[in-house]
Amino acid sequence: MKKFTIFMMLGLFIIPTLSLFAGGQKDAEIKQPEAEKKMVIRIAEQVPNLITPGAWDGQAFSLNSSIYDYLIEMDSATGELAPALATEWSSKDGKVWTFKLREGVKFHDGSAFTSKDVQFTLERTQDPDLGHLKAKDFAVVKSISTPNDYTVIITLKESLPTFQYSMTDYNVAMLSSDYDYSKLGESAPMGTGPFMLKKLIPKESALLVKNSNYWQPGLPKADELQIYFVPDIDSSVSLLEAGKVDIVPQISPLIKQRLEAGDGFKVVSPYQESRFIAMAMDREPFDDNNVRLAFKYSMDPEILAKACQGTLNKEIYYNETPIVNKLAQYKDISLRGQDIKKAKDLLAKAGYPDGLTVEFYYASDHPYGKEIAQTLKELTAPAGIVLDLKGFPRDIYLSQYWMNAPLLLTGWGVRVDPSMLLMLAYHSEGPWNESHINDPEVDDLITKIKSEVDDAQRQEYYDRLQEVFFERGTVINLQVPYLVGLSDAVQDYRQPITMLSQLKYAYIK
Amino acid sequence: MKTILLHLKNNPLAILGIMILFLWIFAALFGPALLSYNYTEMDMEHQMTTPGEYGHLLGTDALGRDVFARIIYGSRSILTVALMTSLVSSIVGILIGFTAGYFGSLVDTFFLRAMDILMAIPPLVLSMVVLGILGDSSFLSLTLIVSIAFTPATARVARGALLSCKGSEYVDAARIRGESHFIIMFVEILPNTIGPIIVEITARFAYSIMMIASLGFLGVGLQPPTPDWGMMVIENKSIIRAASWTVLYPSLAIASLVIAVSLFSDFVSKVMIHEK
Amino acid sequence: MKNKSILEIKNLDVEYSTLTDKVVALKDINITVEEGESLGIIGESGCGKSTLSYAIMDYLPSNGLSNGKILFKGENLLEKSPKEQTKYRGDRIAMVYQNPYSSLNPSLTIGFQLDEVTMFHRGFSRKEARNASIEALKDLYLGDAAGIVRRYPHQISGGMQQRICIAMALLCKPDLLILDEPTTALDVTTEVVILDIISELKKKYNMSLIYISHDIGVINKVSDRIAVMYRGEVVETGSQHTIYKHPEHPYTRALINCMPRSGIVKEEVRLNAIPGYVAKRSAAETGCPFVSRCEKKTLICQENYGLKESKANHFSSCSRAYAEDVPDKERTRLKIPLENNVKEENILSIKDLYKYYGGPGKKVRALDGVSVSLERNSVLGVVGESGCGKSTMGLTVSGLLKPTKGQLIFDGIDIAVSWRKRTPEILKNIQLIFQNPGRSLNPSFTIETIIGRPMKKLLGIKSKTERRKMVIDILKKVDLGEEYLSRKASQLSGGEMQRVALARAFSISPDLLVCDEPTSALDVSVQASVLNLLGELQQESKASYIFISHDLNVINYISDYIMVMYLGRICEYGRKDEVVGPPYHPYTEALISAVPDVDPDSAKQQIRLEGSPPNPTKKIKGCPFEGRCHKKIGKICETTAPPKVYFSDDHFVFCHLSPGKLGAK
Amino acid sequence: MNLFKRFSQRLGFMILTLVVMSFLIFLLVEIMPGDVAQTVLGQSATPESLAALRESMGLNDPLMVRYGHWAGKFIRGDLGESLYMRGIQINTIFWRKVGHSIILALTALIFYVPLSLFFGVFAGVKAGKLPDSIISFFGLATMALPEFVSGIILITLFAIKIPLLPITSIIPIGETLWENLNILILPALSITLVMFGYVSRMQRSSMLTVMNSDYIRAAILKGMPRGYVIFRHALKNALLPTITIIGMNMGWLFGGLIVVETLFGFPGLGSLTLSAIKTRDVPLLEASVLFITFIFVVSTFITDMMYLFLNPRIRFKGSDS
Repeated sequence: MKKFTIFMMLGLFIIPTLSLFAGGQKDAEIKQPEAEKKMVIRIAEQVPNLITPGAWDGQAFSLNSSIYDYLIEMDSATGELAPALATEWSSKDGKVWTFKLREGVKFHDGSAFTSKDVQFTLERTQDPDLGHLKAKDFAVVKSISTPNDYTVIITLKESLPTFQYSMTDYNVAMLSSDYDYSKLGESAPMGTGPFMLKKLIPKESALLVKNSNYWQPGLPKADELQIYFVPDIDSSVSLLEAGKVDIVPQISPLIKQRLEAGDGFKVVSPYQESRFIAMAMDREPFDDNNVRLAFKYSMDPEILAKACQGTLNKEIYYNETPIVNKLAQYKDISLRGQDIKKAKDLLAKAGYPDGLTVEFYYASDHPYGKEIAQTLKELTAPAGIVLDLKGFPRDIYLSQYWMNAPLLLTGWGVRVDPSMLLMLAYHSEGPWNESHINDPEVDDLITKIKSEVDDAQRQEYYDRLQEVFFERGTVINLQVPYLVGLSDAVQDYRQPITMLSQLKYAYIK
Repeated sequence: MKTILLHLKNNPLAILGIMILFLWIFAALFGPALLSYNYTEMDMEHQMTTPGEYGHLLGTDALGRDVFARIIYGSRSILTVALMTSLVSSIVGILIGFTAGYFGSLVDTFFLRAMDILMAIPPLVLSMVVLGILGDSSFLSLTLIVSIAFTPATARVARGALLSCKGSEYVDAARIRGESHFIIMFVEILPNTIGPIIVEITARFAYSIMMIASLGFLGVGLQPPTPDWGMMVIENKSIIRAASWTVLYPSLAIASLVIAVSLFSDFVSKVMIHEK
Repeated sequence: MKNKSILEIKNLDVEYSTLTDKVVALKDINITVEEGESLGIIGESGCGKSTLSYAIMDYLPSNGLSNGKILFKGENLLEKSPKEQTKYRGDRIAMVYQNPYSSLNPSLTIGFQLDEVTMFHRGFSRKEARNASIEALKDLYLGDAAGIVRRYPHQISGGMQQRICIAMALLCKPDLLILDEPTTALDVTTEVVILDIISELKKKYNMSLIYISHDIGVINKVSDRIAVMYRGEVVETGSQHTIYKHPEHPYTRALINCMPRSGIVKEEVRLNAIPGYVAKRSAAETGCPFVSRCEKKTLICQENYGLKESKANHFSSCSRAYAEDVPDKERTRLKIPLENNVKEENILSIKDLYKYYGGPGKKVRALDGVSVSLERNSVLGVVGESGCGKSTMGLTVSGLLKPTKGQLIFDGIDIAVSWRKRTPEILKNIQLIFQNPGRSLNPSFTIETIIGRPMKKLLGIKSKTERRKMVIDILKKVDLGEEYLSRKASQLSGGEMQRVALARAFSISPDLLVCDEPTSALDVSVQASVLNLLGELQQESKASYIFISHDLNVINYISDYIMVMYLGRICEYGRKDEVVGPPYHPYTEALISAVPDVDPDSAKQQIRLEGSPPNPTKKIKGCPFEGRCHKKIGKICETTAPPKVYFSDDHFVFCHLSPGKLGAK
Repeated sequence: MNLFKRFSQRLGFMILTLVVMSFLIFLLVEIMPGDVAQTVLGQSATPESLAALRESMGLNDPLMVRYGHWAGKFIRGDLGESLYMRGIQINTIFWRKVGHSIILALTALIFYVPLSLFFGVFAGVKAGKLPDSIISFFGLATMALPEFVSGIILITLFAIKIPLLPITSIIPIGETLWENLNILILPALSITLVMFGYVSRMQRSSMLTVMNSDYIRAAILKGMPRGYVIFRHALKNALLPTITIIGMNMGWLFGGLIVVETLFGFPGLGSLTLSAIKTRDVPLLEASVLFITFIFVVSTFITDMMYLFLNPRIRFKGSDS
């Protein structure tokens, strides 16, 4: 009798627990018996699964690029723009732009992709309730007209010769005008992309299946994409090594060494990313260029490169301008070299003979974040600049502290057209002007670059701009490689500088 | 004193524990002065050096920092915070527990229920949530919050200790002598509860170390580059295969310190119980 | 005796090793128990009585080491393997313990715990075992045996629990039954019943008994032969008559003389106290264990020492016989009226005092309408069994408990309030002496602080040197020297602690002292000196006492007036000679008859009280004693509260019976 | 003590605890620095959109109104919508993770309860002897180690030196935890190590107390063999307090799960809670913490009831004495 009651009690405890899994049991239904082997590509993503275009930064690019399409793609091999949903585009004066759309493209829900959808997508950027990340970029748009289903004419307020590049941005995925993205954008995203979301378990995994109606014949090659959200890089790589996943984006150079030492893995580096160390120009102490220069003189790029587990000018690059070394617009200015004495003199000149303490905000969980922050603290200390490190999770950092601190470390993706970045972050009125730079000459140069049609003239402006930044700029641009670990079986992994991986081409050998 | 030594003689594990503990205290007090490296110094020529090479006793981490130096410096922060936490939570616990137990009836019920309710959330979760929400952990906030998280438990111990004495006739004797509540609580009763309270403080010390290490591990502890042991573990976990020492030695440091403190607290409780 | 011996203990030594040193618990014990014989072992606490019984069972703590032989029917028990031991334990040798409640497994039914004995030793089936158990319970006069076996230990009373333990021990009809203070935890009226049963069953099964007790009265009731133990040694053995009438060893004599017993009152005799206390014995010590406390010690006590037969069957370890000494104590009761016939004014009047514990619906009526007065310079003894409310009364008077209703008129002021509301003057004038001296002295403080604190607080003496002087004076009064000033309570013996407690109380010269069982935690030899001291201090200070005790002999010794309580009510009150003699309340009568007598020859009529006091949470309409009363009249006892009947000006009882039926004068 | 009365008292207190805790958790999130709307929309948000969001989230209402609203939804089983993952109902992810965590906790429970009870009893019986010293030291050592340290040691041993078990606990898409039970082993073992020390030491001391009790002495001196005494007389009394401790520590176990799940990347309630903290996902955080509290309160309640039921002293009201 007593034993019975004990078992009863245990039963009472266990049965409700087990019933919790009844939900889990249903998952098994998805695993249907397969007649022929499906081609499955499995990816371990470290970033969480926020995918409504425009609403948030830090998307899982494998999700975004697979579910949505863009008007224009980039060829990962050549870096040239390639037609996607738009077959052609043109503008005579850089003010009125005409986009011809691809016919016969269908959304995952079966509706046709038309010029109305383009109009919806672009007008959505101006929705005040949304706080679209591209709101400022597209504020330049004066009007959008759709003469027919497959033509879109965009009139700008001013001339913008590189306007077409903004169509490759990851926030400008083409959306359906009939779909409620504010409600379903993150639970049931839908686009015209090569893969369709079948099942999403937030913070755990996503299952995407082939879009058999995809406009590009023969694509996608894989039948299924399985994306796991694994926040810890080491765990992700362990999964790769254990053969549980095929692709791990955003690995560190250290892990690159580890993977290359092992058998059956390769590491690709599609592009460089920037880590901007931004000094706020509108507040103490960096309002004084001497302090900014002192900070720059205390830098040792080689040490920073090593802290990022790379070698300077091999994997890691360093300059003091917003322009990335690898871009054509880059002007090669020789590095100033570490000079602690000079740094101290400059500080004294600025009125800090005994050094100074400044708060340094960064995202502690972002790749390279902690390493760069701690190295910077070491580097500046001899010069008398004491950094008070304030590390926060990336989302907290971006939402609470970014744009509002004396010294920041932020990760930036590379913009194909540097003018997009300049407008965004270095114009005094730029929405993401994190260093609060307010330099008339810089503003002037940026405006000129933006509207200059002549390439050589534009390059001249670029050169001057970089000199200005070297003299009195507010930024140190440390460039780190974006590395992707792949199992040898993965073929044709493409990811151009737009950051959007083109998994439709990838297949498993 | 003599009996303590006799107890020690029969308890080799306690001797071991006390020796390790003293070693760590010594390391925390004098270690940094004896080190050839600073805990933030980056030896960029020798990143992830294996232990023993290039003068790095326990190797270096990915930034070329000396793991040994970081562990030695780390002992400072963890010992300080843990000691402060165990003291603060015990003192607050004594105040609350004594008040509740002494006045009994409604006061007691109120405090007891309040403590019960607070205990419904595990201390680790509580500290993690509060520290995580505040975002920016300092020595002060860490000490305060962990202390608060521990207080319900210490208050219960203090209350129990008081109750075991409260029924004693010497308390009655003090009452009918017209002594004030304060005198009865803290002059008559407190000295006689010192045994269990010391046991609690030492045990709490061990818990504090575990807790602070865990919070560091979860990334809501002290800010880098403070060499927090728990943080060192999670920081270097991604290179555990390439440089296992960067993870293993901080782990062992935590292990040895907590085990030493636990052995010590075990010993203290044995002595205190025997004394009774 | 012609019987062959059942148990023969030869040269048994037991040592305990502690962290610091080795302590001798038993030294060179030689005892024989004959078949069918009952051996009583008497001694104070710490004399090794219990160690001896566990040594016989070969069940010593892990730090205990025994040496010597224990021959049971010729076989040495100490050489048995654990498996062989189980054949003796519970089967041939059985044991009954002091605390029945903790000796029964709380999570098993009584039936289970009984059955397993016969199932194991006799190979009985479950059913046979159950029948045997029920039979055994019936032997112990347990009415509803079939019902009891299904119960758990906590569901029955202490007296019944002990009977069950005895039944359990008797299940296999053992050859030897060891009883280790089986009645000490019980009330005196329950004790007497159990003792009767033991004697009866012993005869019925012809068992040998070893009965261990600190109370010579109890031993007298059940044993043929007595062994006196002191500090791990048997100092004297002999028949109960010999031990009482012709004790040889000085310890035996002192022990007998220091016991308060019927007929010994303070007006006539000072109790014969033994100086000092029972000290632990180290391995190095030799010679007579009593030497340090002996009045008649000589040089030879260290050397020429050992148990010798002085007369037939009378062994004593002291070489000098005292048989020719004139007995220095009276043994007959003298009926001299109290001297202080002069009525003094009342210092305290208790009027209709009620004290309830617990909330509504579950009220425990600890005091249920008590009215009594206390004269100046007199001692009121309050006696009754546990739960009768005597302590509650003491605590209410001292102010630790606030009465539910009623008045306490002290010096003309109503003090029926808690201590917080009393003036310092009253706090000073009413002092309390606690049962447990160890717990009443704060272990963290020195004796000087402990005694000095009330002086500072209640007399307002601020100067430390002045206080010290006064403390030394008062210590002298309680026979303690100046060297005690800096000691702490834990360094004192029980008797010394109680002296310090007395010193603390008298240091501020109170008018009223409430003594709540002040001697029941002490050994008899120490109790005597404390009682003497209490008597002297009372006479000297002219303070009044309320003296609370469960021990009628002690009450009788120290009091001027006695109040007998039962279930929160007064049964009888009067001058002491009036209360202890007829006519008396039936309960008083039962109580007096139940007190075991020190003199084995005194024959008293036994009154057996069945059952236990009723549930104190129930409201009682009639007489609380009605359920157990041997003189119950009938319905009236249950329904109507008994009237207060005066036998003299200050002697009254609450009973329906006419005075004539309450025992003739 | 009346069983029913105790039951209703406990139940009442359980509800009170949940109500007070929920309010405290609600308050705690209130004191979070920064603006929730800002957190949602990021730094680039316009003042108008912030105001609009605040209005739609009800952030402008008084505190008690918001609490009432939130608690009301909670009672109806609506955990709200994630702030961080907008459009995602917390219900859709929460229960799955809770389920995983409960399986993990139960697995650990299945590991450590028999182990620690057995070794605790064994040590208690052999008190003072070598096996006792070994078990006691091992118990103390494992108890003292934080979960992540023992986890790291386990990883080094069983995943790196001998690659037997997975370091990372992911459940392949389309499969359930049941098909991937091996991912439970290392996390469960890390918890087991910590709890083993704790429980076995408890069990040892309660066994020791019981073995030194009068009734065990009485049973031995009744001639019962030692093994029988241990099993029939001692065990039940010695297990009862430990089982209570195990029950009372269920909440604590869930606290430990946070560390273990973080270390192993196990998709459970613990890692969900930590990520809710890191992303300041207020509704998710509230749900997680409240649920951990709920587990604690419920397991305490069940344990308490079980204790009442198993303890004859309370089950059968004493008739007298």
